[in-house]
Amino acid sequence: MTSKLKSAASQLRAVWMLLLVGIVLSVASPVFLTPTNLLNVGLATSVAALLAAGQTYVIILAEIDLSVGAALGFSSVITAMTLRDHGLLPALAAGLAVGAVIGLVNGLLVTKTRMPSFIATLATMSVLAGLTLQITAGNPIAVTDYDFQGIGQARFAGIPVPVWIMLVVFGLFGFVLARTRFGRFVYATGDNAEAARLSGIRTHRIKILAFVISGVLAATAGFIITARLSTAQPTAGSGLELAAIAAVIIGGTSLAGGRGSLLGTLVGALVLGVIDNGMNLLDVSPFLQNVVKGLVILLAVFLDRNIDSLRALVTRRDGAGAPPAPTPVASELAQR
Amino acid sequence: MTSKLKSAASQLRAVWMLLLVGIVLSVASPVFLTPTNLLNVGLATSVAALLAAGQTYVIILAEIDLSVGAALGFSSVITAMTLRDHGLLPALAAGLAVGAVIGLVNGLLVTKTRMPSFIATLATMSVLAGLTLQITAGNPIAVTDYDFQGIGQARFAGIPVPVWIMLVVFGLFGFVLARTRFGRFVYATGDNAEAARLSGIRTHRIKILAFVISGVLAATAGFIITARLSTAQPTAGSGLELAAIAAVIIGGTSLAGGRGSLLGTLVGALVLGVIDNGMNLLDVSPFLQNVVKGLVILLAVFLDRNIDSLRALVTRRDGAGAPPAPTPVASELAQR
Amino acid sequence: MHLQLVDVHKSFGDNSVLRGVSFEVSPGEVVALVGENGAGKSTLTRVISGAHQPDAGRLLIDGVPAAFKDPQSAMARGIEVIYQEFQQNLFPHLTVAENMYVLDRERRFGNLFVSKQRMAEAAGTALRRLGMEIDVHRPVGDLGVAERQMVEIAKAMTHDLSLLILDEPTAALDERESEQLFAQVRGLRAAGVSVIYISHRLDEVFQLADRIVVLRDGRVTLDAPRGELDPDRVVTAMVGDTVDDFYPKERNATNQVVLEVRGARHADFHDVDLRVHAGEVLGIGGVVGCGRSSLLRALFGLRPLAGGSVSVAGTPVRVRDVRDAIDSRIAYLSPDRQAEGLCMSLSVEANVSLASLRDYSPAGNVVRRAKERAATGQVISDLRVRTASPAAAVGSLSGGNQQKALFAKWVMTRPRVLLMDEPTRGVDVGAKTEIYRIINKLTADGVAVVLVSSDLPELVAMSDRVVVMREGRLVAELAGDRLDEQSILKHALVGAV
Amino acid sequence: SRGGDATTASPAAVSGKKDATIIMSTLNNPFFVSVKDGAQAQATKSGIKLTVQNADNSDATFLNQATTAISKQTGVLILDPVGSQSATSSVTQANAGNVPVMAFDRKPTGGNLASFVGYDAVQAGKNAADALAKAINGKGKVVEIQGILGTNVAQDRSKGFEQQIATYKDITVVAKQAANFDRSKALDVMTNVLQANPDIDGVYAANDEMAMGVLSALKARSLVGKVQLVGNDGIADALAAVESGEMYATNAESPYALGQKVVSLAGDILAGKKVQADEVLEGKLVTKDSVKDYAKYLLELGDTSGVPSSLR
Ligand SMILES: Nc1ncnc2c1ncn2[C@@H]1O[C@H](COP(=O)(O)OP(=O)(O)OP(=O)(O)O)[C@@H](O)[C@H]1O
Ligand SMILES: Nc1ncnc2c1ncn2[C@@H]1O[C@H](COP(=O)(O)OP(=O)(O)OP(=O)(O)O)[C@@H](O)[C@H]1O
Ligand SMILES: [Mg+2]
Ligand SMILES: [Mg+2]
Repeated sequence: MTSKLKSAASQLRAVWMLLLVGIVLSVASPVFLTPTNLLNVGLATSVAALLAAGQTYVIILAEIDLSVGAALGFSSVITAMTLRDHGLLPALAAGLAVGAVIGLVNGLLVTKTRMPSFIATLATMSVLAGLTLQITAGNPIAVTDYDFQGIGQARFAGIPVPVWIMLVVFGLFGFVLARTRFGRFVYATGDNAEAARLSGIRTHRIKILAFVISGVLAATAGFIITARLSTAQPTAGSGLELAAIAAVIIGGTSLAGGRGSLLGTLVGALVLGVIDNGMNLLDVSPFLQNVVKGLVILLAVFLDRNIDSLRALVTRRDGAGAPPAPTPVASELAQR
Repeated sequence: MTSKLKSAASQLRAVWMLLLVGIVLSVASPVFLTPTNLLNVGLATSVAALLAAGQTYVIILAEIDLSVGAALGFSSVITAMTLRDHGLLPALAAGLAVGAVIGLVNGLLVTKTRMPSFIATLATMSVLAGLTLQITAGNPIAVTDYDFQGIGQARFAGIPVPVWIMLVVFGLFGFVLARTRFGRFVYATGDNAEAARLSGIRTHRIKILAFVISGVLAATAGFIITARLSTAQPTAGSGLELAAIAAVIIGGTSLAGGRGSLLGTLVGALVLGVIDNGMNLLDVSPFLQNVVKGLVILLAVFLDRNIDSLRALVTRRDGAGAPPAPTPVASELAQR
Repeated sequence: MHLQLVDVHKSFGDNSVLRGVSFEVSPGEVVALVGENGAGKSTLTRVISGAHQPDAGRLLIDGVPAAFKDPQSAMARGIEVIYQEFQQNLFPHLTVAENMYVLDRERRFGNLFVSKQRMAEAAGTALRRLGMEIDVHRPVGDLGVAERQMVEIAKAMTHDLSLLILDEPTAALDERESEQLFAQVRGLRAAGVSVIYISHRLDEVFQLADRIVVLRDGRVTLDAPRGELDPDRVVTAMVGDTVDDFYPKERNATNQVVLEVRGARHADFHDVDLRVHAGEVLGIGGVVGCGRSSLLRALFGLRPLAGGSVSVAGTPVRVRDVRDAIDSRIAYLSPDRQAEGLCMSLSVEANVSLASLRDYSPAGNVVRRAKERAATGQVISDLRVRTASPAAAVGSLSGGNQQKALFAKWVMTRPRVLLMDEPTRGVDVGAKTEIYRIINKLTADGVAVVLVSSDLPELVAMSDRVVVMREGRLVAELAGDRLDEQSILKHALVGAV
Repeated sequence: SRGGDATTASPAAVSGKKDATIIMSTLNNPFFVSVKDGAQAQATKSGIKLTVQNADNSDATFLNQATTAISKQTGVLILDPVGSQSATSSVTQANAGNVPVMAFDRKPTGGNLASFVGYDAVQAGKNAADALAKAINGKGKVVEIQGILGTNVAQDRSKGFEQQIATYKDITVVAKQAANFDRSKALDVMTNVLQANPDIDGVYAANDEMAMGVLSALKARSLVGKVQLVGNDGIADALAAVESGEMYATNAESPYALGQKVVSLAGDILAGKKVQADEVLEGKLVTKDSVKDYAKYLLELGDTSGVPSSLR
């Protein structure tokens, strides 16, 4: 029971981080709390959040996927070309298929050739970025299909479609992670791949699937960005990989694997989105925005870790200036 | 004895990778093997190589330093401003001091606040990039000091000064890593931080020092880039962090920590530099350069791992189609 | 060194682990510290070594209060610890020599620059003193468990010692190696070094200790010279009750062959034929490196057989990987629970159900949590895994309880064949007895058990039959009257001594 | 074209707003920094409260910032699009949100603009090609150094340059490499290109930042003066190089003037005045002969930092 409460508290804690930033902003700017602005934040966050959702699976598995931004760019361009030539459904299918194949390649590289995922996905990122430029000759591809534009620009029940997509993806994949056998295997493999293998888990398959999920969600994010801009930009996704990883880690998922949640990632992505939004609202000097953003991230993550040890201090009654003593395993992991 | 041979072989293997790329290029382009061109490669590689040298220490410690590029930019600008106002020696001192302080801050964040280094250094990267733009208002700072320009443009015994700096740094820090107590502590802490702590190693101090080394070498790389261009560019280092990390990993250092060498990193940096050089020499379509680069990295790292398991197959006499069976611990780490 | 502990307290959260521990160790004295899993022995060790800070209480060294804020400070006073877990002592990617002299406090191999040559020579010499021949240039991660343990011991001995704490040093050692270790400990005692020796093997404790201190639920329940004690009293102090039967062996063997192995071949063993019957426990005896662990791993599909055949309950099976093994209802208890057994940051419950999760997630892959909780809860209480909650991280359990959790994982798969490699390593007497009862229950249900254990009394008592392996071959089969420790040793060592 | 009608009575005029938001495609480049400086200088002069945002070359960030500005109901939204096509959504959103919107530098392909001011990037590439051809007397080997591939400016300047240089049949482009508008990247790329092609006669760099990197590479091989260099933008370093004869020409597109112009138009819109809808600016080809005049022009504008000290 206590651990249940604890884990609920630790998820709530991530939400608190968001609330804190939110409260500061709603005091500072009258616009912040307006429904349109909040929907804007949701809209602006949706792309990075989708990338971060897939990345969460990969990171819980103690791997990393640097290719998500480039995968987004590549699949966007393929989607837009297919849309131009063959219509809506083939375009969606092509985009998702491209995302899945990219994920499959990443997964195979990481599992079958034992390449570290950092370098394997860095290489696929480079290849994809180049291919995108090659097939487009560097030019954006216009999207005029009205239905497709709706993915980015329409509203449903007053809420922009990208926000719906984000909510559905997080609901679905959050459920898969928390409640299914596959999700459990993801945690186990990420925590200790060897123990997982000895328990009969096909760890390679799990990893490949996670990379595929990451690729497919990158393609989905690509739909949103393309539909919002009514154009597929060859360079659309560049740099988004770091934002996605940052969202995952701010959301409490450990790069060492075995721990994390999609709710945390959503909050992490929203924290980043809210910071961006707030700085725009408050007219922070563009040069200083990076400074502020960096400091807020530091503060948020610092408080996150600190509240943890404060809570530990209180409940564990360690007292007497003793440092909180996590189990050896936990402390070893925490250092990563 | 066998293990000694083994480790020599594995270092040689990295060199083979370089030779392979080199041989292909010298067949493809008559210019490639000319001394001037090779010196150009050295010159072009020197900046990324210095960043990668410091990064090697950090990565062997199972941490990561994403702030090196931004640290380079920030320290360059400080160096150029000090140079303009106070002359050469103060400028060099200021640059190195800034690098050291950045490293110290990163180190303290990672050790004392237990923040994951990925997120801590991502945040400092953001802060530094913003600060650099803020203090320069986005404008480059010209450098007219002749002696300072020499750091980037002069030659000594026919070899460009940046190449000398690179060689000295790799010699010195390679020796420190391989032969001193501090170096052994770096490996031990990266391999198993908890055991290192219990063995009496002050692991926090080791980590902080490694980040300081990384910061100081970033500042040194900043001298070179500033001197070569006769200008401090606010955005000089952006994106270099990924190149540096790629060099380290291609050079065989494991992101899981505990393993790696500076020789490997030098080779990794040179492999990347040679690829860039070769593509320019051969006038590969700029659209395709990223594709080629990604594929060469994949191939190089794939061969690297593959030769490894082939060798393992031979020496362990596993036979009968059995997969090579590393020890559980090693295989678990290898997956990271 | 004269060490006094006065009323030491230590809690982790709500868990009061040490509740006022007081005892002392005189110079040149070997004090054995015994107690159930989770009694607080390792915690006490870490308090003495400066790895943990006590919440209350004092440490006195030669009558002077000492408080170690970190392990360095304790080491500076000549206190050296061999921690229970490999993870806390060694660096898998560093060589044996580097592991042994990682700190080199005396700076014997150079102040700043290190002479690897001299370091390797010194390491080789130190290991030979312990009767070990290990290539000191090999990474420690490549070594077997026993070799690692010897490196840890050698590492501790490289320093000038005044107090040595050994936390279950023999859990991974066989008789011969244990004897080497005891000789070393006696040597240290003669040189005036104090020793705290933690073990679950009472026979060792009575062989070695001058005094025995029993810890129970964080308190000292017995502290007396060895001469005044007998095993029964110690056990009573440990578990609060008398244990009338250490080895509650039940004979459930039938005639029905469940596991049959013919002509199994592999790099580490040759021509192995085995038949294990329903309800039978087949023990495998042998010394370190004889190939018995490799045999179990091969049967479980971890390193597939190079030749030979296996059948389960009369059906031939091809075990190419772990999944094949599990599908054939073969279970395997790894001797290395850290690396191969448990997912330390996952909950006890998730670990216990991991290999049988299929049974609790039929349609749509969704895990039926209530069903899972009920089943795991049952096994957790059957095996008396002591945990604050089934949702607690398994890494927070004491070593023995982790072992029981690992056992529980395989019980949950309802195996036909259970392969066990050192199943009671690091497990206290009470829990051992519980594990033996579980084995009884499984055999009563017709499970065929293969038991590999370096604990000879256990092997003899719990097996219906023992085969002995030497250099990768089966050299003897012992049962009934011929089954005793001496016979096993004789067959295991012939030609090797 | 779209946005053809001049705004007559803008909503801002009714509400009497005096603020505007400018969204810059990037500030990682002195050219855009100078646009910003000019815009801010003009805003101070006209009493407009100007908010500056930096989209960091990301289309999505650009759109997000535009959306935020629109929901804040800024007086005028001034766009410096990251991409012509991708900026269209921002324009249409502003149209729907009744916020007057104008753009500069790159023209959004759709939506109703109150005004557009910009340099013609294709023309810039053509001008540079003509200048380079003139510098090498219509024959020889040249190298093209491109910007960030996939961005409009890089694409268009490259297009213009290649179209125009193709009309000189004695000129061959022996290498075409990208250096991402970045000075140090251009240094390394040019060094390598010179290795393979030591006998070239001219280089076109798609912006002056890269031209400066190219110049460093030429200096290292003592090729300054032998190899003619043409750049684009007219940044201070390039003007100094043109003055000293190290560089043949730059197609100057005063960013400071652009920034001023844009904000003064925004002021007109806020005041409800009629503004010209579409203004394509011509770059000025600055060579050694015209560099002093150009410097004088910049100083008159108030752009002191855009002029090298040697020309002040
Ligand atoms: N770092 C820690 N954080 C939380 N609880 C801990 C920690 N270390 C130990 N414990 C708890 O303290 C209790 C005592 O553990 P300890 O390891 O000292 O037992 P032990 O006597 O050594 O047992 P064993 O014989 O199994 O090794 C256990 O309940 C364990 O779960
Ligand atoms: N992963 C491995 N890599 C290399 N050699 C190994 C590995 N595992 C086992 N060996 C070697 O194979 C041989 C058989 O070892 P095995 O573990 O089967 O013996 P064992 O009698 O069970 O020993 P122990 O009691 O230490 O478990 C030994 O020489 C051992 O060193
Ligand atoms: Mg213990
Ligand atoms: Mg064994």
